[in-house]
Parts: sequence; structure tokens; C-alpha cells
Amino acid sequence: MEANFPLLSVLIWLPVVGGLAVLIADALARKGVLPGGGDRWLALLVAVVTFVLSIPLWTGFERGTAAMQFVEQVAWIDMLNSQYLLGVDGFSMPLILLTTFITPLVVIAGWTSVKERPAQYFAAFLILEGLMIGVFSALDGLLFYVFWEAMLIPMFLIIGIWGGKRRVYATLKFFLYTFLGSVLMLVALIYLYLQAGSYAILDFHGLPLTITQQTWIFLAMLIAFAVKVPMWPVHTWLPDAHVEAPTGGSVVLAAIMLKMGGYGFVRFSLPITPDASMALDWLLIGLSLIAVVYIGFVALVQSDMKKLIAYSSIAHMGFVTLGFFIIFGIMNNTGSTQGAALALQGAMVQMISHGLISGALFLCVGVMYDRLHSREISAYGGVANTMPKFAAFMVLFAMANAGLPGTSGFVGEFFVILAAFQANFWYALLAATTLILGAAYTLWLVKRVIFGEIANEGVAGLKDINAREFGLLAVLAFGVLLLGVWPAPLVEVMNASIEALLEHVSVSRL
Amino acid sequence: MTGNLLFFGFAAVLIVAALGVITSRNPVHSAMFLVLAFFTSAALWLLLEAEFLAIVLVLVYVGAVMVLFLFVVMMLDINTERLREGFTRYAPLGVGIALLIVIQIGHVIWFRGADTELVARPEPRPEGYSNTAELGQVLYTEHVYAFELAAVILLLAIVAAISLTMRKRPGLKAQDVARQVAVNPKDRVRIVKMDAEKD
Amino acid sequence: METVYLLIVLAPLVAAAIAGLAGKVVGRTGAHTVTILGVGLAFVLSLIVAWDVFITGADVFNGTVYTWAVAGDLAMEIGFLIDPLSAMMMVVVTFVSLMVHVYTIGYMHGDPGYQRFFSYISLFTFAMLMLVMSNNFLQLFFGWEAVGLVSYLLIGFWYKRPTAIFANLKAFLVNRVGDFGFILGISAVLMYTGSLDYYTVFGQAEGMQSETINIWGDAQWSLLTVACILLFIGAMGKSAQVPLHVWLPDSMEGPTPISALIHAATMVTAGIFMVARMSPLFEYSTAALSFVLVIGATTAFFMGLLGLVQNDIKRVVAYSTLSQLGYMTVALGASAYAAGVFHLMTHAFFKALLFLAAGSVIIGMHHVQDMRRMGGLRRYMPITYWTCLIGSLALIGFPGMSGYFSKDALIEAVHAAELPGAGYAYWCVLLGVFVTALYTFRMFFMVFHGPERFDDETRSHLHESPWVVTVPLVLLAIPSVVIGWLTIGPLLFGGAFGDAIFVLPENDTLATVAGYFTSPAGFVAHGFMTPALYLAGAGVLVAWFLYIRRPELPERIQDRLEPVHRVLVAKYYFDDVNEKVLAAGSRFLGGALWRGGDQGIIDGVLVNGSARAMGHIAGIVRRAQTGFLHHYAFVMIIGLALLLGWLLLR
Amino acid sequence: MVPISHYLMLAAILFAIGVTGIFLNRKNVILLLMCIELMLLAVNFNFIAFSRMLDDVMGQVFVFFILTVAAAEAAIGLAILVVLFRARQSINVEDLDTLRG
Repeated sequence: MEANFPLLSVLIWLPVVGGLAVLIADALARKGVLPGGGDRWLALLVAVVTFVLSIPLWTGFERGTAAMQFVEQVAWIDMLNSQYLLGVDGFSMPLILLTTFITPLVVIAGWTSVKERPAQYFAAFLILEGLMIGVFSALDGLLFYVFWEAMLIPMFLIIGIWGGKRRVYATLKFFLYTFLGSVLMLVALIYLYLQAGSYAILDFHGLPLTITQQTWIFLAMLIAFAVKVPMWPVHTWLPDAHVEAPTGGSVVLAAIMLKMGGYGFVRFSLPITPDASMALDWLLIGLSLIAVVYIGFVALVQSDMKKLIAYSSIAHMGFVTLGFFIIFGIMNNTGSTQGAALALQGAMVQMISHGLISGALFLCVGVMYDRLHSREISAYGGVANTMPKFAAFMVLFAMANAGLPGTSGFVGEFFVILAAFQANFWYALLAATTLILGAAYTLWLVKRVIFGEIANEGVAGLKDINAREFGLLAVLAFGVLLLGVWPAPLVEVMNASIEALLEHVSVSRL
Repeated sequence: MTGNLLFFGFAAVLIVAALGVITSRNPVHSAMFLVLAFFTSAALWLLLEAEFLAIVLVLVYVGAVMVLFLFVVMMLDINTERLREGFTRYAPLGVGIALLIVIQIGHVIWFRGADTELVARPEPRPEGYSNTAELGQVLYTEHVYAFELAAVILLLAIVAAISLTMRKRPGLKAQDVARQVAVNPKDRVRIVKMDAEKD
Repeated sequence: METVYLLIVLAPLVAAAIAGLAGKVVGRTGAHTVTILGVGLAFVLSLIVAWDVFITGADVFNGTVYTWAVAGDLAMEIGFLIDPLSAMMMVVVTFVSLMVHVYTIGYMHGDPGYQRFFSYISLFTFAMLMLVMSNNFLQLFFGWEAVGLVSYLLIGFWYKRPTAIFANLKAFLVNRVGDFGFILGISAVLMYTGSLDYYTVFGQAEGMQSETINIWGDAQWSLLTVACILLFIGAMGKSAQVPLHVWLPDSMEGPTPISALIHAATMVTAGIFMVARMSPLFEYSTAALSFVLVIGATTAFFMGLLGLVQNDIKRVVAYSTLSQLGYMTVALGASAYAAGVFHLMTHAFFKALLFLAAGSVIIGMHHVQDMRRMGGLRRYMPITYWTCLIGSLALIGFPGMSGYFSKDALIEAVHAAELPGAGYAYWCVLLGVFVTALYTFRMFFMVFHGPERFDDETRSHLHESPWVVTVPLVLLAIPSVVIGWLTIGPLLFGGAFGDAIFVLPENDTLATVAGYFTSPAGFVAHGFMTPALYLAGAGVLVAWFLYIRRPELPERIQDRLEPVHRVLVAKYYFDDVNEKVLAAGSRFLGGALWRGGDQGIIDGVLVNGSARAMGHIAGIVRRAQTGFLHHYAFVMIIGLALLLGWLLLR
Repeated sequence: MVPISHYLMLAAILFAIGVTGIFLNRKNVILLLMCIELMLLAVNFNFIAFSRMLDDVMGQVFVFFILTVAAAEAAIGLAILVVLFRARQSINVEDLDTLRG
């Protein structure tokens, strides 16, 4: 592939165009012009091709540098000095791969379970995929914002059309919450534009801002990203959205959309407002620890499987934000960046790993929901008797969720706890409670759903997973185990960017 | 002095007509009073040497718009009694506010405007002056876009009025060729299997 | 040599994968053949390695297999450290595992989850080997959690039983409490040394003494002590020390081979192994050693007492395991690491033997485990009887048996210790000897002697177990007798552990013991001069008197000591506190946070509340929007009038 | 010629009458429309008067456009009225409150 091939643009627009093509194909099929049923194959083709095209991003990525790669630059809105500027570094590239990896799985997961308007369903996911890749690769503030907001629309539709009973409440909550945050982010972006004279994010990084300016920008962006992550106390949209969303929606929401908040922190908050981040790190750390402990307890008492996994997502994302904001304490305490690098590394790996694990868990719930149409834990029991293969996967993913070494769930948590100790003993102590709480809520779920005698006739009549579902879960299981046994390649990709970021934030802007 | 006389005469008629518009019990009468008001206004505009607009006012307003009003008023069987309920309830308030406005404007005109051009009598136009030509001069040059736009708005108004009031009659038998072509035998023919009747 | 090490680890893993993933393809025979081959290979190779290390005297191997991850400049690697300590552990683990594999063929015969079971125990062997062969904290933690996982899976092997799946959840969670401390300990170590590699860390242990950490207020704590105690909390979870012992008795819900392999011989001793491995750290912290000593002593004595009131044959052995783990911990606390590890090894053999013998009894009794329904089995199961006798004698420390050497050495070492709490520990272990003998022979007499307390139906089926069961018993009985005699010299006093175990000269309690050690025979002779031997004898005698001679006496004693008995039967109320206070408390807290915090305050007040407030305000404001043209006109006109007025009056 | 102020005064009175009309006939949509026409007429008066005073034809151009737009408005307004009457048999403003929340 030659150097100036617009790979990122293709990755963004191929799924979007593909999604529209699916819609057109469906419309034509209704008119009788095309044979029906081809829409899902087309969707799968587009998703798989996108994934295959994203592989060069990994293979062609230059490891040793923190500079942006695969850069594309085209004039966009001259009046605002805003450009169509794309590029990836060690932070965004793995997230793009995660996106292209999850989407085909989502398409396959919805293969037969989506009965109503399947073509629109698949099209929504493809368009969503393109927009999410756009968010991760945009290097222009305005472009970023456009993708960021546009992304809400397909998700809004996915929950609102294919959702459960209370989908209207859930969609509204989801939309308003995220919108509230993004509007404030827009204000911050415009302010930065006025200061820098351009919308290029890298220009923002170099801005000399006073502590007051930094604090306001930091807080404005914090709300946007905190809602997305989501951090306590702006998390309550997530359980509702997850519960009402269709399986695919939950998977994408948990696996990718939550990562945008974390990505925002490393792309915007930390590099643009390092001094404010340092001054307010206690706040973020406090909220993260509350997320880990408080949400851990809350997850314990959930009776709805999806809600439980949603709450566990919040707790796990708490590790991400914790990892981002303990770096100041660590650098202060140890005087070196080694521990801080560990923390950032842990937070990033946690994002990827959580993408795989939570996606897999939601797929598991989806597999059961397709059969019994209930998400209540009490409607199950003894599933292992009738679905042994499924039970094996479920236990594996549950263990990964509980952070068992050898699975990807361990890596991020391990790094962050190790690093947190260097910032403060109590940070590490509270963070480490996830070892207990995470295991408690996940394995208690497994105990009540998977193990035991067959609880009722519904469970007795369950059929084990078919080849399609098996393949789906096996792919994810492979990913989870691979990352757990050998995270070095992933860690290596991020190293240079992390070093550069630490270098960047350790120099005060004042 | 004839100018003065004419002005005050027409002005008086105009005010009486306007009052008639708002106080008549019968909407037809209101409309007729409005027609009268337009006529007198046209005359007053002629006094101001705005001949073109005066003619337009008569042609367009009296000739078209007011006829439309009359059509509508007569076509619709309106219960005027109900509509006049509480006719006088807010009258004092309305009259009070109207008087207030008149006094305020009058104040501006007579006191603030004293010793300015406002109270001056404008010179009559010279011979050979054509209001129509001057207006046409600017309308077709400077304001041609706006002029075209106004034309489009009128066209739009026509189309909108027609489409709003057009009625689809039930039971109308019309063909939809596209649907006829796109017919699928499956949708039309149902094959029913029946047991042959025995006995 | 590296290939050999890799092979040792990978052979069980591959076997487990084959048996687990392709269980249907290879069938039952295939599953047990492939796993036994895998573990057998690992055992043979471990023997070669041990030969190399102990006899040939090869250098310590410390090498990296692959780099797991590099964060910043911290390299985290997977690697092996093969020194005498790990070589010994490898042999013990693979040998007991091999025996259990063979035994399982008989025990699990006819179980529908046959292949799955073999897969699990092979996987366990892999994980345990990873743990003991590790050369760094990361891999140690990996193995640590992986054995916990397999333990979880195996306790809940019969996943239809409510008690089993309760026990496995409990086991995993309690272990997680330990791991919670363990990971914090690792963090503390990393913070100071900047490395996870054993040798790098140990090299800086001495300097770590003077480091302090600020935990609460202004008090400065010794970082080393904090790190060691945190690490030891991990060991407490895995090696079931008070108060994290509660999972081990319940874990007996798993199949008996598992109880032998995981919950007696190997996994539970991982904590002991870990502390011994960390001896260069613990040695510099007297406070931590004291802590270890007291915890161990408490476990050793008080858990032994509980063994007296149990009627389930497996639970008696389980409580005895708890107590013996306490002994090993005491040895660690007294800086007699070698003695602790030595007891670990002998205990692995005789306790596995006892468990497998108990399993054999259970097979014979058709899965009846209550000792009150046994008795006189000696006539029906001679091989089980004799091997069980050997195991019991080893356990109580009959002179010359393996258990005698290890236990006596460690009691002597504790006697010589001068740490705070050493006096308490000494009395605990000493009285523990009497208790051990009492409950062991109580079980022995109730099962094999006395009147037969089962029905004729059971009697008609009662016979000796098949050879796959008895052969492992015999094979385990041999080391239970001789291993102590053979290895006490080199292991404890001959410095066979080399640098693997580090003891400061001023803490070296074993050196005191070495003062009166001349030969194994001499050590036996010396035993007759210590109270331990007589206490053990007394225990056996009392057991004989109470359960053979005057079987009605225990009832009367029980009635007389009702309060004590009640406390013992309730297991000191640990389970009640855990369930009613901790578990229920957590659920209550979770519910309160959810209903009150999430649904009440955040959703109720902040989210829906702001929506309601918005609606309320809009309800007021919308009254201005009447929809009547004249209202708007009125407002406009008023506005116009006011504007004009303002222009005029200004 | 009459001073411009006379015209302005006349326009003010006309406008005030229009306003009063809205208050008096607040229920009859047709009369409301007529009152609006009256007010527009008043506005046109002002434009023409000032155009005369300042000798600037722009004022008349404005009136021209106002006439156009007012004609269009009247046409559409009446069309809506007709449709409305068909649907509701009434042109009472108070009956037309479906959009009120």
C-alpha cells in the first residue's frame, strides 16, 4: 500500500457508504428489483472488508514514534481555519482496531435475532462504525466534534427502535446526558480556537494557558468525557441504556462508545490543560475510586443481568480514569515517569480489554435472551446443564471480568494498582477492592445463572449455542486470552505515545 | 386650498370607514367599509403624488383581495352572534391604548417635529414627472432580485392557496398506472384448496 | 535445560487442552491417557531436574521465556527460576498430581464429567508449576490466581449441588481477599525496587529496611514490614490461615482427589512456598515475622480443636490440613523456612495419602461420608486400612515417620525463636500435637475399628477399592514413611536449599536445632527427650480410651462442656459473621447505594428532579403562551406604547 | 399641499383604529385579517409620506413589496381559513386551540 493512500478516510467512509448501500439494497428488495435477504450479507461484507483494511494500520504503524501517522490533510472550512485532518498515534490506533474488530461481530450477532427492520439495523451499525472511527482519527477539533455528535444519532436510533420496553426513557436519558456534556465541550473547543487561531488539536496542545483558563476548559471537557466514560455521578444513563438497547447496541456501547470518554482525556484534557489536570487530579481520582467501590457494591445487588454488567462496566472504566489521573501523584512522589507510564499503559490496556470482555458478556446475555426473552437472573439457573459449551464461554468471560491473570482483564487492573500504590497507599487499597467486589458480583452472577440444578422448564428446553454463536464467542475468547497471555505487542504500540504524553504533561504551562 | 380641503375630506371619510370596519355587526359590511377605506387611501396617495401605488392599491386590493374577502365571508356560513360575544369587554382597554399611541405619535410629530421638514409643505413635482417611470426605473434595476422574489412569493401563494383548498372527493375513480404495472400475481390471486363435496 | 523446563510446564497444559477441548473426540480413555502421559512426563523431567539440582549440583537457572509486556522501562517477563526450592516443589507437585490422576480413574469412574475433570487437574498441574517455577512476581501472581481458578472450577465440579457452588464461590472470594493483600504487597515491592524480578528485588531487600511509608496521619511505617504483611495476607488466603481459613473446610464439596491434590498437598501450600521464597524480604522485618508466627500458631491449635467435633471424614482431614498449614506457617514465622518447606513436603505426601484413603473409604461406603455410620472397616478394606494407618502415624509424628522429623524440627525451631509471640506460638504448637493425635485417631478408630454402624445393604457391597485406587495409596505411603528419614539431613541442616532460602544469622533458629542433630536416628532418639512425643502418645491413648474402650464417654463430655462444644461446632462463628455481617452487609450496602444513591439522589433528585423542575418552570411560563392572537397583539402594542413613552420621556 | 405631519397623524389614527379592531373583534379571524390590512395601510401611508418628504423613491418601493406580500398573505390566510372552516365549522379563534399543550 503506497504511502499516500487515504487509509483512514477509507475506514471512515467505507462503512458509512456501505450502510447507505444496505439501506438502498433493502429498498430495492422491497420493490422487487433485488432479491431480499441480501442486506445482511452486504453488511457483513462491508464490516469484514473494513476490518481487513484496518489491519495495515497495525502492521504499517511505526512503533518508535509518538508522531501522528497516516495523516491526511484537506482544507475543510477555510473561514474557521478548520481542516479535514486525520491521523493516528499509539492512543487511537488500537481503539480503531477495536472498533473494526467489534463491528463484524455485532453484525453476526444480529444475524437472526433482529426480526424487525434488519436492514436498517445493520445500516445503523455500519454508519456508527464509520463515525466512531472518525472520532478516533480526527485531529481537528471541529471535525472531532462533528463525528462525536453525529455518532449519537445512529445509537439513538438503535436504542430507540430496537430497544426494550422503556426504550424511550432510556434514549432520552442517554441523549440528554451526552448532549449536555458535548455542548460544554463545544464551548471549550471554540474558546481554544479563539486562542489558537485554528482547530487543529495539536495546536491546542501547545497553547500557553493560564491556570484559570485551563481550569475552565478542563471542567467543560470533563463533563463531556465524564458522561461518556461514564464516571460517578453522571453514570446513571448507562444502566438504563444498556438494559433497553438490543444486544448489538449494548456491545457497541460498552465496547467502543465508553472508550471515547477515556480517549478524550488523553487527547484533550491531559495535554491541553496539564496544570489544571494536576490541580484537580484529586477530584478525578476520588470519582474514579467511588466508581470502583460504590459501583462495585451496587452491581452486587442487581437482579437484571444486563444492568449488572453495565454497572461492572462503570467500575472497570473507573480504572481507566484512575490510571489517567494518578500520574501526577506518581511523578510527584517518585520523581520519575516510570510509574506514571505504567498507570497510563494500564488505563489504555484496560480500555481495549474492557471492550472485548464487556462486549463478550453482553453477547452472552444476548445469547440467553434470544432463547428465553428474559434478562432477569432469577429466570435462569443451571444453564450449564443444557448449554455446556455456552457455560464454558460464560465462565471464561466472567473470570476475565473478575480480572483473572491470563485474561486481558487482568493486565490493565494489575498495572493501575501497581502504579496507584506509588501515588498513595489508599488509592491502591481502594482500587484493589475490585479484586474482591469484581469477583463477587461476577461470580455470584455465574453461580445463579450457570450453575445449579435446572431451575425451570425454560432452562430445561434451552439449546446449546450454534456454530455462528460459537464462532462469535470463540473469536472474542481468543482475543481475551491472547491479550492476557501476551499483551506486549499492544503495550509496545502505545509506549512511544505514552512517553511523549508524560514528557508533555510534566512540563508546567504556567 | 383645494388640496387642504381634499385632504381633510378624504381623511374624514377614511377614518369613518376604518371605524366602520371594526364596528360593523356584519362582516360583509366590514368588508365594504374596508373597500371604501382603500378607495379613499388611493385618493390620498394621489394627493401625495404616488400615482402608481394609488392605482395598484385600487386594482390589487379593491379589485382582487377585497373581492376574495367578500367571497370568503359570503361563502362561509358564519355565526356572527357568537363571534361578537364579549365585543365590548376589552373595548375600553383597546380604545385607551389606541388613544395612548395616537397621543404619543402626535406628541412626536407636533412637538419633536416642530420646525423641521415634517411640518413643511412639500413642493409640487415639476411638469413631466412620472412617478411610474421613476419607480419602474429602480424596480427593474436596483431591486430586480427583490422584485423577482416578490413574484415568486405571489406564485407560491397561488399554489399554496390552491393546494390548501383543493378537496379530494371520495369515490373518485382514478388510475395509478405505476401500481398497476407493479402488480404481483401472489398479491392478487389466492389459491384455495377445497375438498370436493361428496354426497 | 530450558527446553526441559518448558516441557515440564507445557506437557500438562497441552494434555489439559486436549482433554478439555477435544474431550468428546478422545473419549474417556483418551482423556485420562493423555493427561497421565502429560503429567507423567512432567514428573519424570522434574525428577531429572531435581537430580541435576540436588545431586549433580547444577547452577541455579534464572532465565526469561518471553517478555510479557514493557511499560515505560519496566520489563515484565515470564521466566523460570530453578533452584533447590523450586526443584523440590516441582517433584512434590508432579508426583502427587500423578498419583491423583491415576487414582481419579477409579474414583471418578462413571461420572459424566470425566474428561472435564482430567482436563481441570492437568490444568491445575500446569498452573501450580508456573507458580513454583516463576522467577518474578508477575508470574507468581499468575500461577497464584490460576490455581485459584482451577480450585474454583473443581470445588464446583458437581455444579448441580447447591452446596458445591456455594463453596466454590466462597473459596474464590476468600482467596480474592488474600490476593487483594498480595497485589498490594507486590505494588509495595515494585514501588521501592522498580522491578518485579525476584533477584533484583531480593538484592535490594536490605536497603528497603530503612524505607518508610506514610499510611495514616503522620505515622511512618516501615515499607518492608508493610510489604511483607501484605504479601502474607495473600498467603493467608491461599494457605487458609485464620481468619481467611473459612473456605477450606467447605471446599471438601469437591471430589476427593481434588481435596487431596489441591486442598491438602499443593495449592494450599503455595502460601508457605511463597513466604519461603520471599525469605530475603521477611528476614529483615521482625514485625512481619512475628505476625506470621502468631497467625500460624493460632491456626495450628484452634483449627485442630475443630477437628475434634467433626463427623464428616473429609472434614476431619480438612481441619487437620488447616492445623498443619498453621504448623508450617509457624515455622516460617520462626525463620525456620527450611523446616516449613520440609513439613510442606512430608505433609504433601501423607495428607494426600490420608485424603485418598478417605476417598477410598467413601468409594467403599458408596459416598457416605459420615463417620458415625462407619466402623470396623478394617476387615473389608485392608490396604486402605494399612495405608491410612501409615498416614495417620505420619501425621501425628510417630517417631521415624516423615511427619515426625518435620514436625519435631519445627517445634524445636519455634522453641528456639525469640521473636515477640514466640512463647505463645510454642505452647500452641505443643498442645496442637496432642490435639492432632486425638482427632486423627478418633477418626481412625471410628472408621476402621469398633462396631459396624452401617446396614446390611451397604455391607454387601463393601469391598476393597480397585487397583487404580490402591496403587496410588501404596505409592504415597512409601514416601510418607521414608522421605523424612532420607532428606532431613540435607534439607534442614545440610544447606541443600542453598541461596534459595535466606536466613539472617541472628534469626537462625534451625541452627539451634542443628546443635543436637547428628543423624536421623539420633534425632529420633532426641525426640524421646521432648514433650511433643509424649503428648502425641497421650492423644492416641485418649482417643483409644474414648472411642474404643468407653464409646459412651464422648457424649457425656459433650454434655458437660456444652458451651465449648457449641462454639466448636459453630466453628468459632466465623461463617456466621462472614455470612450475616460481611456478605449480607455488602448486599445491604449495595442495595442502599443503589436505591438511595443511584435511584434516589442521582436519578431521582438530580436527573429526573431537574427534568421535573424544568417542567414546572415551563408550566408557569407557558401560561404566557395562550395561543390567542389578541393577547400577543396586546402585548406587542403595550410594548410599542412603552417603547414610545420611553423614547419620549428620556 | 398639506404638511407631511398631517399624513403621519392620519396614519397614526388609522393604525390605532386597526389595533382597537383587534381588541374588539378578537374572535373573528376574518375581521382580524381585515384589521391587519388596516394597520398595513397605515404603515404604507407613513412610507409614502416620508418618501415624499425626503424625495426618495425607496419608500415607495417598500410599499410596493408590502402590498405584494400582504396580498400573498391574505390569499394564504383566507385559504387556511376555508380549510379550517371545513374541518371545524367555525372560525372562532377560541375553538382553534388544538396546539395548546
